[in-house]
Amino acid sequence: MTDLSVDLGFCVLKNPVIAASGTFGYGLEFQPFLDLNLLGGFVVKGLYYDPRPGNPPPRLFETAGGLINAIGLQGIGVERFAEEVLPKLQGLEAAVIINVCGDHEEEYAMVVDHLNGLEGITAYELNISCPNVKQGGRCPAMDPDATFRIVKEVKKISRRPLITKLTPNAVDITGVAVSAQEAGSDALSLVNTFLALAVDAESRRPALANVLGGLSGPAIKPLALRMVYQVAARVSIPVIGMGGITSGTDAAEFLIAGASAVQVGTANFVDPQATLNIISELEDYGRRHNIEKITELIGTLKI
Amino acid sequence: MTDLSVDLGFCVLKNPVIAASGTFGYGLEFQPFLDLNLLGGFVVKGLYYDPRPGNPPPRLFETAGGLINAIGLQGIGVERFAEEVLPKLQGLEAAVIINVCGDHEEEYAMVVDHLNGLEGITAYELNISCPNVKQGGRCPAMDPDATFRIVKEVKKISRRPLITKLTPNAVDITGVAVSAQEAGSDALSLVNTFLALAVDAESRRPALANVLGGLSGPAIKPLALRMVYQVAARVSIPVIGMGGITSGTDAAEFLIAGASAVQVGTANFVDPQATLNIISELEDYGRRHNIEKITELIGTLKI
Amino acid sequence: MHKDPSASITHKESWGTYHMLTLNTPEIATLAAPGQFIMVRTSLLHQPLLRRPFSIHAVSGTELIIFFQSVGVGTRLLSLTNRGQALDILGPLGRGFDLSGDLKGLQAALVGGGRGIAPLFFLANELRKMGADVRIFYGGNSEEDLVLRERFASAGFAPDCSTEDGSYGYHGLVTDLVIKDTREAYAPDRLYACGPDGMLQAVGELAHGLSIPAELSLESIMGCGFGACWGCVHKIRKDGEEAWRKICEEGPVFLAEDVVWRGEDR
Amino acid sequence: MHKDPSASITHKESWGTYHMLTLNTPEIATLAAPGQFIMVRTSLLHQPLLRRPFSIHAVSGTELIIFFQSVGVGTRLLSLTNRGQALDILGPLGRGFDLSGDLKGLQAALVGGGRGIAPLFFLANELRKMGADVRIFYGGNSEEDLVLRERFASAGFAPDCSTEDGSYGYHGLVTDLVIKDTREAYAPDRLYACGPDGMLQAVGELAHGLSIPAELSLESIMGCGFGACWGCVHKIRKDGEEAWRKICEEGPVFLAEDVVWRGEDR
Ligand SMILES: Cc1cc2nc3c(=O)[nH]c(=O)nc-3n(C[C@H](O)[C@H](O)[C@H](O)COP(=O)(O)OP(=O)(O)OC[C@H]3O[C@@H](n4cnc5c(N)ncnc54)[C@H](O)[C@@H]3O)c2cc1C
Ligand SMILES: Cc1cc2nc3c(=O)[nH]c(=O)nc-3n(C[C@H](O)[C@H](O)[C@H](O)COP(=O)(O)OP(=O)(O)OC[C@H]3O[C@@H](n4cnc5c(N)ncnc54)[C@H](O)[C@@H]3O)c2cc1C
Ligand SMILES: Cc1cc2nc3c(=O)[nH]c(=O)nc-3n(C[C@H](O)[C@H](O)[C@H](O)COP(=O)(O)O)c2cc1C
Ligand SMILES: Cc1cc2nc3c(=O)[nH]c(=O)nc-3n(C[C@H](O)[C@H](O)[C@H](O)COP(=O)(O)O)c2cc1C
Ligand code: FES
Ligand code: FES
Repeated sequence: MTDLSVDLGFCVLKNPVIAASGTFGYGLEFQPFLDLNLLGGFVVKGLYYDPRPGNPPPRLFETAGGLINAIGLQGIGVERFAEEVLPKLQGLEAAVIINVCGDHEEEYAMVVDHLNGLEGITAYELNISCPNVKQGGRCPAMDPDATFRIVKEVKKISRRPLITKLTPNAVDITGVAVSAQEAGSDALSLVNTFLALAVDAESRRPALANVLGGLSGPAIKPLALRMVYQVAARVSIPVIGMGGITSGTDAAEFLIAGASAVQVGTANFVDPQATLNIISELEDYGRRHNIEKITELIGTLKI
Repeated sequence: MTDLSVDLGFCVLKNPVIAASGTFGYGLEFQPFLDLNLLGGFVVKGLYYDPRPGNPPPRLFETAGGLINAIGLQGIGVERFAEEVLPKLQGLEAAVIINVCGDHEEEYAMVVDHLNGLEGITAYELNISCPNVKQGGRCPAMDPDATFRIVKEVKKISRRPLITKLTPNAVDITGVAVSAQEAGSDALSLVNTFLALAVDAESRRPALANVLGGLSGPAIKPLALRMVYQVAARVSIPVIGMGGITSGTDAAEFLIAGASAVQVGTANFVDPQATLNIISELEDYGRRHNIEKITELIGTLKI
Repeated sequence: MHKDPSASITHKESWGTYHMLTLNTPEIATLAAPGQFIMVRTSLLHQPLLRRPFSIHAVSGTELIIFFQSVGVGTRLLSLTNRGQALDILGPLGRGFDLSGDLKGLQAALVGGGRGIAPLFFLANELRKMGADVRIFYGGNSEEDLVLRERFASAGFAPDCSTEDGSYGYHGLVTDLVIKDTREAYAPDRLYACGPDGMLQAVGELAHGLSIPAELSLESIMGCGFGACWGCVHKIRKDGEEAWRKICEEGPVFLAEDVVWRGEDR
Repeated sequence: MHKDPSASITHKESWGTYHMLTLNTPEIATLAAPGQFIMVRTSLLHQPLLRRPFSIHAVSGTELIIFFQSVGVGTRLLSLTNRGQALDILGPLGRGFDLSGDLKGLQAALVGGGRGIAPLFFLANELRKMGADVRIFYGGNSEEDLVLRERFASAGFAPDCSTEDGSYGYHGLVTDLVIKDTREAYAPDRLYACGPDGMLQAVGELAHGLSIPAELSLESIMGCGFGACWGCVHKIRKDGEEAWRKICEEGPVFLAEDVVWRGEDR
């Protein structure tokens, strides 16, 4: 039986499978379908300091093997989160990671500051890469300098490990990765969604009210895998890979390409038990290949 | 009956559907399946000055809704092309566009110089964006300055209109687009393939011998459409859009997003008559929407 | 809320583009209430990627019925399934129609447009069980859309029909037929509706005019169906506050007076 | 080279993971030669995206047969098709086995591994028509792979069989069975082979040792099947020059002496 646990340096996960932010609600939505304790971890939906209304609908559009979303980070804000949600997430074996959002540097710091004093959080994931909110999909993670500043700022006050989540829409994702590492990030997660457009030819309107949205799902897997491979080769902190993972084989591919753990996003919508299936398929894979510890796979792509 | 003709400024196409480079051979391969005269045009396979051996196999890998290729621009070189292929492409009603490649600026100029004196060519498409040949997939079109230099250089000697083909892997595709326009390009075509990686988890090897390859097909359509929309909004020269087009509706979406014509790539492999189907579906679309001239669609996305 | 990875198809019936599938799915069927829906995986490949939502048309014992129209790739694949195959489904999902309180003698008008008739069969049966007086208004573009006429009739709910092209029943919109009847002698206590947005909005206005409540079953593209993606929102008034609320979780059935239509909110 | 968008399935037979489809496709069937193949669209959606190549197993009148093993998503979808459905195919494609010249009395040894047996039935029949003496060597992992034994036998080509697990016939590789026979008394004039690369390479070496020609049918992932994508290359010697040549156009059948195997060329 393969040991699936992975040590990210700042925390040990019982397995490398983490549910991705924005696709797993606040975790609670999945309790009818699975025991959260079986996961390596999960990242809650992006959290701003204040409640956010989100974008008008339509917010979703399906493409060949993919999903474009422009939810606009609708959310309850940090205070209601702390009161209504966090108490229900106490005592879990899975890592509980908070996806921290902000419209500006101070807001990131405000969210972290508020959460610092509360129990039951394993790490923060800095979402500097959401393409929906700002005009034209721009975000700090598109630029190495902006990334450095935000990570540095937040790291200063954070009492918890910091994962920086990178956008594939960056000018140069490896450059941004290196910046985040230099600014003190404890790990990186990538990729967020790819800036995309869908057009309804009948009405000649964008398919989403927000015009642009973010593409996720199996369609982006080959692009995400390439970026994880390139980034993992350049940094020394752990990389958490994601983008289109729907099976244990997909997860193994990301580990082989250099990821220390993976996140599962869109697949959670298709099948609320996707994470569990991926964990058990990863076990099968380990058994078939006589792998003692799943960490043996990491970064072993034979070129 | 909708008038499908489009005027690119430097040439009039009988319809906006052009077969894309590298997916239509030298045109001749499709003669068993269709009459080339029915197309708006076609772009021949990328041509270097000298013959090129191409990459070792495996060269192809299929993904969800997509295809990764690393052909490595295998080709017969400009001399054999001029002797063996070009004579067979004379007198066609379709525009014949040559995809010009080079390992360095001089090679692009050498190809154009050699072809300048020959008959039966409508335009050159400068392929400064093929991600396979150079290490790590870098190419001139990733950088506005390199793009400016090459376009300027080639434009100086070219006796024919110049289309610059952009890569989606650019640091900033709109910046590169503007550079190409400033350097005198007569039109832009986008997008080339997206840099991608596929891993075979069983062998822990890359699925392609070249390690990295380029992703094309329906999977990339939402990303290509977004880029066409962004670029068309920034330049005044015509934009030829492509990426995952398989139907007349797809083609209409690109026109609505701002393209003046479209190219069809991977779909030619799936169905050698794809271009013809797209043309007739575009006719149907025009009829259903009472469109007199298909050019009425261009850039009409209602925001 | 359960996942049943193998709800087997025990019966199938088709009328043109409309299809009815009976699924054996004990856990989900037992819990189902009128107005709730299930999410169905239409392919095990990545296209279509997402599940598709379908109202629960009827329930009997361990079986549940869906009734749908083939309008795109997912519903077409579903229309090609056969008896004996199994579907991967989630359900029952959402909050259905309000059946609380004493409904004895309630004059209930159920208004369905096209495929929107689907949940009203289940609802009609439950309302009758609770002592309500049920009338069905059933509209479509033309006669071919009214494929469930006989099914309703033989269950004792002979529907009042309308078609936009006049090929069957009242010539016009189904909402106009309801309005006409209320102008004449019919005095419903409550409206229940499922169908296209325009129809729902008209039903809401009618209810407002009659000063009676209306319950509307809304549609939206759904990413998950169980509250995790925030993709299915509609603007809803609640406690005086308008917000984008999840149709899959707080709906799909809402009180007409709480539903804010596009235009109203801008 | 034709496209037939609606080659209808007139017959289907299955043995475990192996399947045989008879297609009515007049233009393509009439032109087909042994060793050629067709490209089949296995889905009208975008997954699988590309067509899949299959050898022509047999031809009779306007019909053509393919024989395949279900190994992945495309072949699985194909295995689920039924009589009466139509497939979108291209063919006949590629250059088949060399049947030129006088083949009367030729001792022809046909070696097929697993699904690689597919094209050899067509070939065996054509060779016999031209007066050659045909022997079939048919190998698999185990007995379940040798599903065409009886079909060959009843056509008068009782095959010599081998299995790697020893469950049927010679215990070992099919190439070892051929080698054993040639060591004993059998003296073929020419070898024809289709199967996994290792097997083809061994057949080439055997032919070299016997100083006879061998024709090998190669496989590769194919983007188009008709020479347009340059995706299907193998290193081939021609006029003393080694180059990546398109299997779909110059092959899939090559002379063993022209085929450069990995390792040789590095
Ligand atoms: C709660 C709920 C209950 C429903 N119940 C039924 C039912 O009982 N019977 C029935 O026939 N249909 C029902 N629908 C609609 C049904 O889900 C859609 O018709 C179906 O998802 C279309 O899938 P497709 O792949 O065939 O279409 P696609 O190829 O995805 O799209 C075809 C067309 O349908 C529209 N569409 C896609 N998804 C939806 C959706 N979720 N809701 C509305 N329109 C959509 C698209 O915008 C497009 O115009 C319900 C929808 C919801 C939200
Ligand atoms: C000229 C030619 C003739 C062929 N004739 C036959 C035949 O008569 N009967 C038969 O059963 N098979 C034949 N094959 C192989 C057949 O094409 C593949 O098995 C099929 O394409 C696999 O498709 P899939 O979607 O099921 O598999 P995938 O899900 O795409 O892949 C499953 C496995 O098959 C491998 N594979 C995929 N495509 C090919 C390919 N084109 N060639 C070889 N391996 C592949 C993959 O690497 C993977 O290991 C032939 C191949 C070629 C090139
Ligand atoms: C509907 C939706 C909402 C998302 N919301 C967030 C979010 O709040 N914060 C974030 O960092 N990423 C968000 N993402 C991105 C995912 O976490 C993930 O990076 C991306 O979807 C790629 O992974 P996948 O292909 O497995 O879905 C969202 C994705 C989707 C589809
Ligand atoms: C096999 C293959 C070979 C290609 N070769 C070339 C080439 O030689 N020159 C070029 O500019 N683009 C080449 N391309 C890119 C296509 O022209 C096109 O830009 C890309 O495939 C996106 O369009 P699609 O999604 O319709 O295929 C190639 C694409 C494929 C799939
Ligand atoms: S469909 Fe996902 S939240 Fe409603
Ligand atoms: S498969 Fe495309 S060239 Fe051979």
